[in-house]
Amino acid sequence: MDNLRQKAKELLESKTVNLVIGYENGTNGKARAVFITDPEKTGKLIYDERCKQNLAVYLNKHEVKHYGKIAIVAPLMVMRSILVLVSECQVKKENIVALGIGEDGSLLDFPSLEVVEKYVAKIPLGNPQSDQEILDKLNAMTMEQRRAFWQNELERCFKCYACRAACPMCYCLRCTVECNQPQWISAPAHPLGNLEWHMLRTMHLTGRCVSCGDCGRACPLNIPIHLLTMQQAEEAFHMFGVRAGTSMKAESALSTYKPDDKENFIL
Amino acid sequence: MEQFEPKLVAFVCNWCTYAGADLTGTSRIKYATNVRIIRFPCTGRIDFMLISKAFANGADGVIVSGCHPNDCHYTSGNFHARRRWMSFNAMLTFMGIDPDRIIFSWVSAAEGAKWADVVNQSVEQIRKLGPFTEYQKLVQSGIEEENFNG
Amino acid sequence: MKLGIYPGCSLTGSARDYNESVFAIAKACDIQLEQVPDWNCCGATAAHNMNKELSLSLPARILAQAEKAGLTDIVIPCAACYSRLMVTQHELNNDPVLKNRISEIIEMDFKGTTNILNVVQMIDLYVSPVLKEKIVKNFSHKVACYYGCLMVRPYKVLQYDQHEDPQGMDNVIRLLGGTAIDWGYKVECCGAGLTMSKTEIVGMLSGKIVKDAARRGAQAIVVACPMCHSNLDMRRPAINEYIGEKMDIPVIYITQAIGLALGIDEKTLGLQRHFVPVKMAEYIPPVPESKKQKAKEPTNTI
Amino acid sequence: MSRIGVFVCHCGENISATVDVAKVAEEASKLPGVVHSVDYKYMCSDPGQTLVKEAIKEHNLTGVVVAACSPRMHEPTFRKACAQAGLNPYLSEMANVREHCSWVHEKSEQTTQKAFDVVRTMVSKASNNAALEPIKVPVTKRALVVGGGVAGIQAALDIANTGHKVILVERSPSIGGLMAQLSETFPTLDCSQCILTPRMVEVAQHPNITLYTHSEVESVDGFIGNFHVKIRKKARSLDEDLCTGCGLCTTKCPQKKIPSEFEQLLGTRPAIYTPFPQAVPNKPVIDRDNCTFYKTGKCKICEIVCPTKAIRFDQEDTILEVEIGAIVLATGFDVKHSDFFPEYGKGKYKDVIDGLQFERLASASGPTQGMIRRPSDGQIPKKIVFIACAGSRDPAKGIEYCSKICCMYTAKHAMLYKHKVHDGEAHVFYMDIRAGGKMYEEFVRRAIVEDHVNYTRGRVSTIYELDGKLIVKGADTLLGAQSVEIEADMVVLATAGVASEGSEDLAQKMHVSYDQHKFFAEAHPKLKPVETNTGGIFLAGACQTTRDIPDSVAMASGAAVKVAALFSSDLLTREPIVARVNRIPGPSHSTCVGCFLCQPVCPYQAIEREDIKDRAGNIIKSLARINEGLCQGCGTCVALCRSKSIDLLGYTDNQMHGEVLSVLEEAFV
Repeated sequence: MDNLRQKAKELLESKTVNLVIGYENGTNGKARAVFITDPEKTGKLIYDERCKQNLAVYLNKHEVKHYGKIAIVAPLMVMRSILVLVSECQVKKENIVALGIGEDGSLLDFPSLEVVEKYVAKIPLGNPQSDQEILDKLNAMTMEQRRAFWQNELERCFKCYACRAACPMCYCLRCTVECNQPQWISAPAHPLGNLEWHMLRTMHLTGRCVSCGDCGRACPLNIPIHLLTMQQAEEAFHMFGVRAGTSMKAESALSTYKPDDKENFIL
Repeated sequence: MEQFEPKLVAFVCNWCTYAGADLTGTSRIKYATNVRIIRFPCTGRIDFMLISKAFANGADGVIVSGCHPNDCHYTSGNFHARRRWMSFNAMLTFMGIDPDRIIFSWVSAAEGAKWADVVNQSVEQIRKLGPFTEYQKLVQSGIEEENFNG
Repeated sequence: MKLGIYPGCSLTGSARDYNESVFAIAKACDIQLEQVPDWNCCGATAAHNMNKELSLSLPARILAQAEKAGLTDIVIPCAACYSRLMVTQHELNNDPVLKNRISEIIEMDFKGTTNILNVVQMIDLYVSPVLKEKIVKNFSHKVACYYGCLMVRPYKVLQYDQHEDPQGMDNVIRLLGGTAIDWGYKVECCGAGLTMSKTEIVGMLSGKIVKDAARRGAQAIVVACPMCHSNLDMRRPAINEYIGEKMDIPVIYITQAIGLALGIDEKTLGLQRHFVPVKMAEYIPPVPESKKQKAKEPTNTI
Repeated sequence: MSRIGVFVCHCGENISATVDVAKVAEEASKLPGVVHSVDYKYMCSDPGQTLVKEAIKEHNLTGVVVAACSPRMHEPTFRKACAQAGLNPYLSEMANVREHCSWVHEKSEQTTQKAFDVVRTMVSKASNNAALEPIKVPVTKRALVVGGGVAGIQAALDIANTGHKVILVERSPSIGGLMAQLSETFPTLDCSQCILTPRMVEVAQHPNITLYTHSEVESVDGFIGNFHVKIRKKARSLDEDLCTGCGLCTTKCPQKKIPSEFEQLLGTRPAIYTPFPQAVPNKPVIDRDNCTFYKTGKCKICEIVCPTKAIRFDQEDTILEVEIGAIVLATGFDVKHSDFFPEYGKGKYKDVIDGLQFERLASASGPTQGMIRRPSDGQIPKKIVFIACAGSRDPAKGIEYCSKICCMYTAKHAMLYKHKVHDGEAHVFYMDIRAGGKMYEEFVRRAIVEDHVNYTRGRVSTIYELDGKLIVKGADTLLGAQSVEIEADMVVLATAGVASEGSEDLAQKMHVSYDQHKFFAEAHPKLKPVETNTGGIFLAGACQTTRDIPDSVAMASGAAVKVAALFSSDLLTREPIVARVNRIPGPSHSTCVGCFLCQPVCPYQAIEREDIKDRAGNIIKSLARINEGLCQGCGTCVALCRSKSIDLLGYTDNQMHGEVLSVLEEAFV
């Protein structure tokens, strides 16, 4: 942790970056995001198992971009999110310094994002184990059971869009739900509107989700919506061999194709 | 008991399946009346939300059809569409929505007879599955809840 | 290895020798053959000219019985039965409406998933792979393999072998160490169902077949269809009358040929049941001409 | 509120026989936005179009829906009519109630209901339509002709003679195609090579024609007026500029026994060869698979004997990139060979040959100098059986169509044989004699009456060999299907003509449609026989279906005129069906967030980056922008865009969404 603070301090002092995004102690024993511009305040930075939020969500914010070069505390999920954002031209790679956090919590030195790419390439990727276990259970169910499960879960959604706000990949200026010419998504939070919204979100994140699970954590009603995008992340990998957040090149699963993609349901 | 007559909407591309369906006509091959065709320039143009819109508005089944792989008038629209369908199918399966409600097919401009087969088989398949009440229930409860018709 | 078997009426009547030889070689190759329970007539020759629904219902019921009994693969030695069951499964699988209708008629659920094999397909899959180690005596004879019409036609449905020049039995004969000749009447009609009503036509049609085989020096005609067999064997007097000469070339089943090579005795194979006595001299093919001789031959180019 | 006019066509009785057209028109008049609704016997006729034009003026229509045939048939007709009445043509729509309704259903209430549903859906689309202006793009005035047979030669010469540049690509080492292999031509019996070779020379010498033989089209990008084509020039192993065509190398080559493709494997050629003496260009090519040097690393005799030192063993394929405005496909056809027919011996009988092989036997320049000799032993056959429709008109062989040329060439073959072997016997088995054409029927009669060719109507079931003879077993259906057996010395199969090898591949490169037999598909079977569905690509000759020489030549000239018409103006008008990225006032400028995931999706590289700058010149935002000259309007980017920032003119989100809602609106089935 001292290394992290020291490194952040150096970066700010040398004016290599103008802002450091990291975690600090919040209220009720929780960790929260902190934005530091003053080198003297880098002592606030912490990193422990409470630090789960995907900080990459801030990178695309107008208020943050305004600072130019930024350092960000980056555990694996944040690293992958950064790579997705760079591949989608949302952040400039030269503006980002990743303060990498290894799997053991130690600080990793990443002189550039290319090194991050190499680091990510070495790590076996997938969904968090606890979530994958639930996914496996759901996948073992019958179609009717799964429908009942999701109907029951999604019924509670009241469309606060916290899931959208928490997701680093949901950065559109105007989300499809806000289109009313035509009205793609039924506006009210009734079963159909909810289903349509979550279908839309899931499809839009197919091949782009890095399985950080922040959408699920953000849900005030604890609907496990992160399972939807995580399942699609696995499907995309099995079907197309692509995992999001492994490269800065634009090769998102649904923007590319292989002539010999294998399907078995087309007549 | 009267036989259930399902409603099907077909999203087809202009160059292959639409022309193939024209050929079915010119060849005077008869098929079930249950399908309404909507013409798209290419399967690549077909937004997955249109499929869900069709269900939300009362379709019991949807046929999506375009050029065979490698035969796309626009080179690769059908390849992109295929990935989109693969993902959409996977998602529907995971959400417990029967993907058998959607029939995907490749029908070329020369396959008039295949188009008739695809339609007849699809109608039969959807007839067996019955009305798409699972989906239509959602719509109903929505209308009751909000008295909203989107 | 367990397979279902649908014998049909011939194999329990006029073609008992065929039945016996099928079971004999199956036993020798550790294939268990289990009869489709409560089977009925397949409707061959008559039904499809009289009533389409009946002609589909009869085979559909047999297949449904096989499905119910859990027999995923069934072998059908009689070519006529094989043809009817294949055609039925093909037609019903391609017409869901008709499938429902037939299911109603037979009052059974018909899925149409059975893997139907003719006897040569069964041999290819389960006998040929073990033949080499089991042959005790080479089948050293020169024979003409006769396929007739029903084993290879309609090609669209059966998709089996090259329908104009099939090779299935020829290959088996070669495996047994025998010689299969190239001849002109492999897939010609033998007269089939006319055997009872118009014997003289059978005499002519089958006569041409027998004549060509004999003229080319075949020592036997090898068949895989009870109808072909009875026409070529039982109707020999009519054939002789047509040719104007007494022909003594025997007609044997492919299963009998295998049985002989496996050293099974003639009685078990039912050979004594034939009308034309089965007597074949040994035939050793001449040594292929040397390369030198070949070069002297006129070549393709002029 | 839109003011839409609905016009329901009877199409004679084609629609009205199964659809209650009056009811459809009446129901349509009640739809919101519809101010005028009528039915009429023939909408596409002049009075029918006048009906539309007058209604536009009288009712001040803002949209037109014509319920008739497929838009692929008459959309241009009604768009033009609208334009003439002062209504933007893209405000008209067609409801397909013929091909998709009246022709595929029986007369019933459901059929009428379906017709009405289709009309309602198109009314909904039309009410969402916007006026569009056609797009103008420049034209590159250079044509590409693919295939150097008689059709390709004719097309190239005709285009070149209008003053435009032509590139002619041929995959074999010489132009000439199948016609160069023929002995004599029906119905005049003049020598094929004598009439063709002057044309071949003309091609080689024409200042407007660039000839690439031993070359193939590698890839095609772009669109009408602006194709970008890559041509693979296969290595000839020869410097063509140095080679004088003296032919010394071909006489000294130690490999002499290679079956000649030109002679249909009946003759031989060396490893360095020109396919035939009159080849154009008259420059040899090394067949690397059979060349001693390429196989063993030793020989190089050709290099040693070449007086101009033109041999290049290390030559590699080169890729040429050219800009092209229009393409003529003239890739011709192939014939099936005797090995396609198991019932006729599957190629194992040497004396069962195909028609093209017979042409070589009958050709004075062929392997037998025009003597009819059988391939097995070189004897002169005394009895030949010709089998017409070998493979053709045979659904069991997967070839349902009539190959069209075989009746004629079979008569020619029989005649040539009788002229050369006076005591010979010629038998022809035929299904029907199809001799439609100028002097064609007379020609066949001549074969029967004057040359005593025996014609038997019936098919041949099998051929087998017995004692050195070929036993041909057939039936004579005019004698009550009596069986016929002929002991022949040789059998000639008039085998089916099939699409040229690789045509599926080429069609995919060109993005043109092809039929189930892999022949290229014309845009309309009657009215657009030389056009394809892809703008700027035309068809000539037998690549569309088998056809004879005069038909091929006529079609080639037709295609050439189409090309010349395209090249007659500098700008080309294109349908404005293109995608567009929305623009809104600053600070956002567009709902596009510039993720550029749409970029790799576009098959035409039409999606560009536009940087929005502030007054100081700093980039404040990067947006996607569609190059309308490149966009072809597939709409794949539209469906991919998550923020719905791209829309496709003519197929907008609003239109498609409206159609889906409308189609499911009311009573159904």
